[in-house]
Amino acid sequence: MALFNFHKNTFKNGIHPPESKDETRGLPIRQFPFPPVIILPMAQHIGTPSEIVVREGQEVLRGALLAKAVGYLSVPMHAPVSGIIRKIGNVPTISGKMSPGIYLETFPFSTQEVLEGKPIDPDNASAEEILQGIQDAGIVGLGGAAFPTHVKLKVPEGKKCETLIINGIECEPYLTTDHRVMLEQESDIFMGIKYLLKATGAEKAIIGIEANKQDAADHLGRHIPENLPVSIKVLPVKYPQGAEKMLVTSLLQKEVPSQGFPIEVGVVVVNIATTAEIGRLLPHGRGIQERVITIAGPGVKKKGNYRIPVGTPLRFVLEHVGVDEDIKEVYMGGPMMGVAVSNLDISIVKGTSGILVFTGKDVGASDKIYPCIKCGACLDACPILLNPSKLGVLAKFEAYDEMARDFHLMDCFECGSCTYVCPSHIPLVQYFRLAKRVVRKRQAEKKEEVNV
Amino acid sequence: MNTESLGTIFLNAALVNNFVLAYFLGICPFLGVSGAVKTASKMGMAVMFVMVISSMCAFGIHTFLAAINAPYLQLISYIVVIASTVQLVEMFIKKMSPSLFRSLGIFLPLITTNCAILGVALFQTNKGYGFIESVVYALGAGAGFTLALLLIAGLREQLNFADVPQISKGTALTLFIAGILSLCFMGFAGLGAQ
Amino acid sequence: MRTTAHTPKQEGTSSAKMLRAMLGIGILSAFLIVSAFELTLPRVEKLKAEALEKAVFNVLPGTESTRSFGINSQGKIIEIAKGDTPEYTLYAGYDKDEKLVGYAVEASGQGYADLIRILYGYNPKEQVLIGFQVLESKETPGLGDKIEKEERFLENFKALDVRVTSEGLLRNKVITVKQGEKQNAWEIDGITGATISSRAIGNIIGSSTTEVVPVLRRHSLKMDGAKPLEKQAESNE
Amino acid sequence: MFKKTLDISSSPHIYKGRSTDDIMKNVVWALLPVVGFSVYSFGWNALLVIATATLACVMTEHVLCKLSKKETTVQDYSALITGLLLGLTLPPIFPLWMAFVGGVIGIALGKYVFGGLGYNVFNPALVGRAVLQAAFPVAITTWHPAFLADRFTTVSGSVFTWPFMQPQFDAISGATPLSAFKFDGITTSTAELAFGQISGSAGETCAVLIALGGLYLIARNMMSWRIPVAVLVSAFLLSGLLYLINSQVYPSPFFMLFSGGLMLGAVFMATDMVSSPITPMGLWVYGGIIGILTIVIRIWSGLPEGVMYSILLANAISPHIDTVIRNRVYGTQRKVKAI
Amino acid sequence: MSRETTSSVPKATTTDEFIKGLWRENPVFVQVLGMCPVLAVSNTAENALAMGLATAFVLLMSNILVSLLRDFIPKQVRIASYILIIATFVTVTDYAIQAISVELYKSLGAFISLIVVNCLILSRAEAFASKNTVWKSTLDALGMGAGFTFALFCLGAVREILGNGSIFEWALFPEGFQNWIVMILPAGGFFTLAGWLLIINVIQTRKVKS
Amino acid sequence: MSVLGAIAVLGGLTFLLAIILIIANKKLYVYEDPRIDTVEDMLPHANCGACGYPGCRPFAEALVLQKSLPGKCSVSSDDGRKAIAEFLGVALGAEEKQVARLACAGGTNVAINRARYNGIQSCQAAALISGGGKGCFWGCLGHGDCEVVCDFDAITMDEHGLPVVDVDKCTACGDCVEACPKDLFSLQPISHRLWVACKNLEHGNAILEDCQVACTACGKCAMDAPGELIAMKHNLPVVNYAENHNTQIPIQRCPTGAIVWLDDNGVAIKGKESAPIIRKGSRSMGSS
Repeated sequence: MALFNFHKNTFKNGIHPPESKDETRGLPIRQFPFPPVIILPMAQHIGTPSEIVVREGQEVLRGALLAKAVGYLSVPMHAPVSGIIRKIGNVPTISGKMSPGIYLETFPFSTQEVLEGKPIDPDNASAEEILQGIQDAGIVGLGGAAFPTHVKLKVPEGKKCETLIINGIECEPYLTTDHRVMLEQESDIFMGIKYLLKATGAEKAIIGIEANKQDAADHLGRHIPENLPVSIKVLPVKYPQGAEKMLVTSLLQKEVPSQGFPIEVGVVVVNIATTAEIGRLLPHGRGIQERVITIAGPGVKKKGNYRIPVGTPLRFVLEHVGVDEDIKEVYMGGPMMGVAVSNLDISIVKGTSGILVFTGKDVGASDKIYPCIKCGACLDACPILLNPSKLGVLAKFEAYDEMARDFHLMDCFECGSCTYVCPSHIPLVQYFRLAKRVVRKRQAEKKEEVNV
Repeated sequence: MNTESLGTIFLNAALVNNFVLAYFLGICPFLGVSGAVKTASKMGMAVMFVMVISSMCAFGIHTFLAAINAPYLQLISYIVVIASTVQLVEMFIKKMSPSLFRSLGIFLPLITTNCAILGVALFQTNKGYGFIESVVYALGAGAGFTLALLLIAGLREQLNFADVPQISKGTALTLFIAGILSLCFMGFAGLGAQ
Repeated sequence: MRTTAHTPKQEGTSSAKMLRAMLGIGILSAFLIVSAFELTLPRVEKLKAEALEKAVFNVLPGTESTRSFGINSQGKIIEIAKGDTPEYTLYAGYDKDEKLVGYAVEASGQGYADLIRILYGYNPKEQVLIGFQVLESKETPGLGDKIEKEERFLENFKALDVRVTSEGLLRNKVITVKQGEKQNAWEIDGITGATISSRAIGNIIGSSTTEVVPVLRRHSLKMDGAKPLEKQAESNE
Repeated sequence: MFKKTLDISSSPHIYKGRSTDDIMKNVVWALLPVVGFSVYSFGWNALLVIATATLACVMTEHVLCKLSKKETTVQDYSALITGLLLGLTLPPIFPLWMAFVGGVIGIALGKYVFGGLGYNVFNPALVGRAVLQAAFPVAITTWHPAFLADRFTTVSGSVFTWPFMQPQFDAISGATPLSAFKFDGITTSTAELAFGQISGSAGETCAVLIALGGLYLIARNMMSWRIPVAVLVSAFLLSGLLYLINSQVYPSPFFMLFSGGLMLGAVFMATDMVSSPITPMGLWVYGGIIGILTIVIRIWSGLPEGVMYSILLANAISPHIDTVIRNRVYGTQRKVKAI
Repeated sequence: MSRETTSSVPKATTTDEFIKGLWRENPVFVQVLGMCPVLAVSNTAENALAMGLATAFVLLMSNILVSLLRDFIPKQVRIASYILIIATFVTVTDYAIQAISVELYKSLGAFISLIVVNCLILSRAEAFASKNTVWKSTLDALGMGAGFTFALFCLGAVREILGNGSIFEWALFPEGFQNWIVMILPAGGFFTLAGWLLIINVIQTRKVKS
Repeated sequence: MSVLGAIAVLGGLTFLLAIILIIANKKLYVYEDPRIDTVEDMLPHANCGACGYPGCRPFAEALVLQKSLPGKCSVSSDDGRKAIAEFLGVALGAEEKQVARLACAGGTNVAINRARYNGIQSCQAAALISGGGKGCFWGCLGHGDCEVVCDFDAITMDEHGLPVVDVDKCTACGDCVEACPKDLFSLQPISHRLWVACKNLEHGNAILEDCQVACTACGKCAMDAPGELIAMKHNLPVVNYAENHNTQIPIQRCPTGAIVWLDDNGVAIKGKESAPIIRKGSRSMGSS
């Protein structure tokens, strides 16, 4: 509850979790060793899984196409290492389901040169060519959502993109990948912005950065190329400012319509790491093979920001950085929205922005859950201005339809602010996730019925 | 002899001597229809409407019966008039809006046996109200009935999502709430006395 | 309970049959009701009269017989015929020598919970109220209903001053004061804890006496004995 | 190295680390000065009454949990708060057995039948008090003067009345400022009111301490500041308006604000989170209803004090407030939702 | 009000018709019918008993008459006819009570007249008497009436004992007993009935368990 | 005199009332098939939706309009369905009684948990967190959503955290099918006795690490089965019930006991060669 919240340069509500970024923010990005075996699930992004185009026993070079996109809402997959396809079969994913995937054995003594493809010229390529190039590079949102970027950049007919927002907020505690990328890959970023401006037709780009990364903002500010309509805006620190809708509000004081996309207010938001990756890959026509990941958390010995090949098994990563004896929970992503890992055999995917290891004493031993006392803390935290208290009570009694109908359940994007502040320790986000799943299922069924 | 102002009559019927919470009139629909705010408000409106109409009729009947000196026919003529009014309203609603009819369901005929409506007719006679006073009294009683119904319905709707112990589920809980509300309404006692 | 309209029309239930059934029942009802009424009437009237007399005897000690009167809107005392609704209803009480003991006057007003109906006894000779009884009240049991039970409160009405001035108006309006602060004979000593109710009594008596007592006082001298009202000559005090 | 089974749980994985019993504990802290002043001004009488009410609440909570074969919920402090609040709203020479009955009823009727903490639609302490008010109207309106010389040496006889027996009250009894005003037109000075030089319920006399307790909770962000502000402002405005219209008949707004249980009610009773609405706007409306109803009851109804009834009524209205007044969800148009 | 079960229960014995109203289908505690007088006139045991008996009388008479006339009344006008019949007997009862005692009449007040809208009576007429023989209807009315009276008495007794310290105006407690005035107030009526329902719920859950 | 007056007044009143009723009866009459009420009364009022209609009344309406057949109601008893069919004079449209069957046998005594799940005790909720932590990705999570959702008390969780269906109580309403996040329940005609109690799609013995009774896709059952009775699809045996499936031969050589024969009470009989279960007693399903 902010007494003097004038909503200037920020959005309503939100929370201030401890940032916990000090240990890794100063560590430069380091290349991670190649694992002996890469396990590459095909369902790494939102949309249709890629279709494998290689066969078992085939030798591939780093950067070679392993799987092609199936339809528009899909991206291809490239070999993260040079090696031999050992097996094609089911591989475990973080969602707890099996996905078709590839086991790729790394050539131990390969130089791991990256295969080059058809470069895209930033000055002369058309918007369509750039979009195609982005899809061909297999780029998805690297902030965590893993939504195919070319789909997001495609401005629907009748709409116009006025502003391109580059999301350098990184509001999740612990994570410092974007921070490091901004400090180390400024030219890639500006190159990426150049592509993106062209692809979206936007007139200007704004890079939004939170005040705790002032050095990155300064660094980028010093390197803005001439003739590139980019400005940098430093925003007060608040979670979840990194969410698209929140960022749009913070920067432009516009609200994205409920269940709509930023393009409806003339904005496209792209993550800064994604931008850098576009700027890094497209001039060479390469596909995505690796990504920057923060490995942190109280249970990790060698914390840092690493460039890790996609498909590296989690077990290999943890063995390499060393973890505490008392390891208890491992998350992929940040502590607010990241997913707990049940199985160390899963591997790094394109959307993985961080790996956090918590030990027994760090995990808040799941406190006793009290009934909701309607204290309203969640209302003061919810950036979407929902009523998580009421939603939580309804979810407990499985009134899912009512939640969606009367209480805007589907607008919740599971940022976790409500659960973070809840003094009764009610697992609100989990309830909402469950409710959303059920509601989606029911809606799909209804649609089916109508179609039949 | 009667010096009550119209405002006092209204407040008295609606708050101080609320028909449901102080006179226990109309408890059956009160228990039955107070589960959801939507139906409760509809029911409240229906009752208020019938109350005003039957109050007017009752005034006429009373005057007529006093003229022919047959007080013993009072009760039976009141109930006949109320019953026919309700029957008409019911058929009318059924014809005009079947969905409304379904949502009020079996409780529409229950208005016939709603003591609150007969209560208004009887009490206004006992108190010797004139025509305007009777109508105001009926309006107040109806408003009070609706108010009580709405309050309970709101609370019950909220309690649908509560860990109510098995033993106090159902009518008992509604009665407990009604009791507490009845205590609350005691706060209005004496309103307009000075 | 399903309504009648649910059932589809059956053969033979013509409108005539419906009409016949309703009328039949109506006539039957009329018979039953009227006979019940006629049968109970004498006893009901007797009981009512007894109850009334009891109340009148209570507020007018020493009364043996009563007659009821009313005061109409012109301020005239009239005898009540059946169905009349006078402004004020009152009963004259006579002792065994047929001498007027006083008048019992009905009054009512808003109390704490609902209307309070009371009866008070007026002695025109002494120009005091000599009795008081609550006929009907819904005051809070244990608190407001002290006005009916508390001895100390009822003591007020043994001799409450309602003297009339020479202009024929009440000299001092009756009023309730705080418990223990009664100073004048026309004040009612209130009840702590039942302040509202005891004040309501004061108000009811106050407004009723202001209207009624002067009228009664004017007529009292002429109304000795059981002579019919009409035969009394009008005279000034 | 990885022999251990991992734990999995839903995001978020970090928490603010404040729990419900923290909040409750702090409410107790904030209440303690009020309790202390109550004992200071009314002596052992007040201490005994407050302790009995508290004991009754805690015991009832425990016993009911055991009876329904649930884990006891005594340690969440909510029953303790109910008990303290109930004790503070009773007259200081209230018979102990009645205070005990009030505590039992408050918890059983005000809380347990609705499903316990989090589901009570009314403030349990006030439910207990409302039943006591209706059951024992004489005892609960017999007040006692503050700062009697013998308050720490003797205990009023009425306090130790045998259970189920009528209390015999001492000769000395005081009128509260409100009843003094209502029935006798005597006003009390604001300074006396603010610093508790008056008779009244055990805990309602010192407005300043109550306000301080409230400020503490507000500063720690454990209470909505909107409710007390709304209650006090609306009560002040309405009574001020009336005072402006006719200062002979209506008392000054300051008198209204500091007398009776308005301060205690506004700060500690109306702010009961469970039975109040949840949206900021709803809280304003809720507080406004309480303030206005209180003044209406005080001035126009037969009772000198109406805070308790106003809060209970507002409790009953609060589901409707929550239905009608909602936050405008991000990215949607504000629309008025009809019931 | 409630979907009637009696008609679908196959062949109840005569005692069954009578007994069921007392407990298994008790109109107050189980069917929750006719609440208004139950709450309003149960402030003393005496009033409760008188009200219960008056209601039972009307119930009996109307059940008999409805059962007698059941073939004569067309379906379309049956509710109206039942109400007429009930109203008649209520008026009769009203005068009868006036003739018995003015005091009693005063304390029962308008609720005698309001028997006419007691859902119990109409629902018995509609659900039972209109479908069954006179003998069965009589038994049913007697059982239901007894159950109703019993329930009213249960409430009235509790309320009078606690609220007035007496039963049938006969003091139960020594001098100085503190009356729980709330019990004779409207709120007490709600609480007492709710309390009884609670007790019955507890008994029934126990029964189900064992 | 007063009698006559009363009769006149009351007669007039009742006359008026009767006229109103008669007119209303004629003018405002809304026809509603009375059979709907009757049929609704005959239905079980479970409102379970197994018939494909939102509740019993809509189903009753559909029955009266002959849009559906009484046999669609799986909750009614046989007699009840027959009675309705007779009342409406329509065909019964009966189908064979179906029951819910669970395609998993991995209780806590045979299957391991990879991770301990903390959170809402519900399979659906747990499944959203990395699949719920069960070793086998396809296996039953054991939090009993199906038990909770079953309106007929037909499902109880056994000591090893597996739901057991009471064949007699099961009405095939399909609620458990909906509730299971792993899609382990399906409705099967009660005569289908040959049953594959596993949904693991992996080939080979690796799965035995996670669950001792998993199907390893060895294909022995398919080989032994007469004719085309069993075919291997996606590493699982699929029974073709159109064939003569009244044989216990296919289960005999199953090494893990993943394919079973269900007796009248739904108790699984394993083949002779199925490995005995080594892990006795139950393991922790995680904190609760």
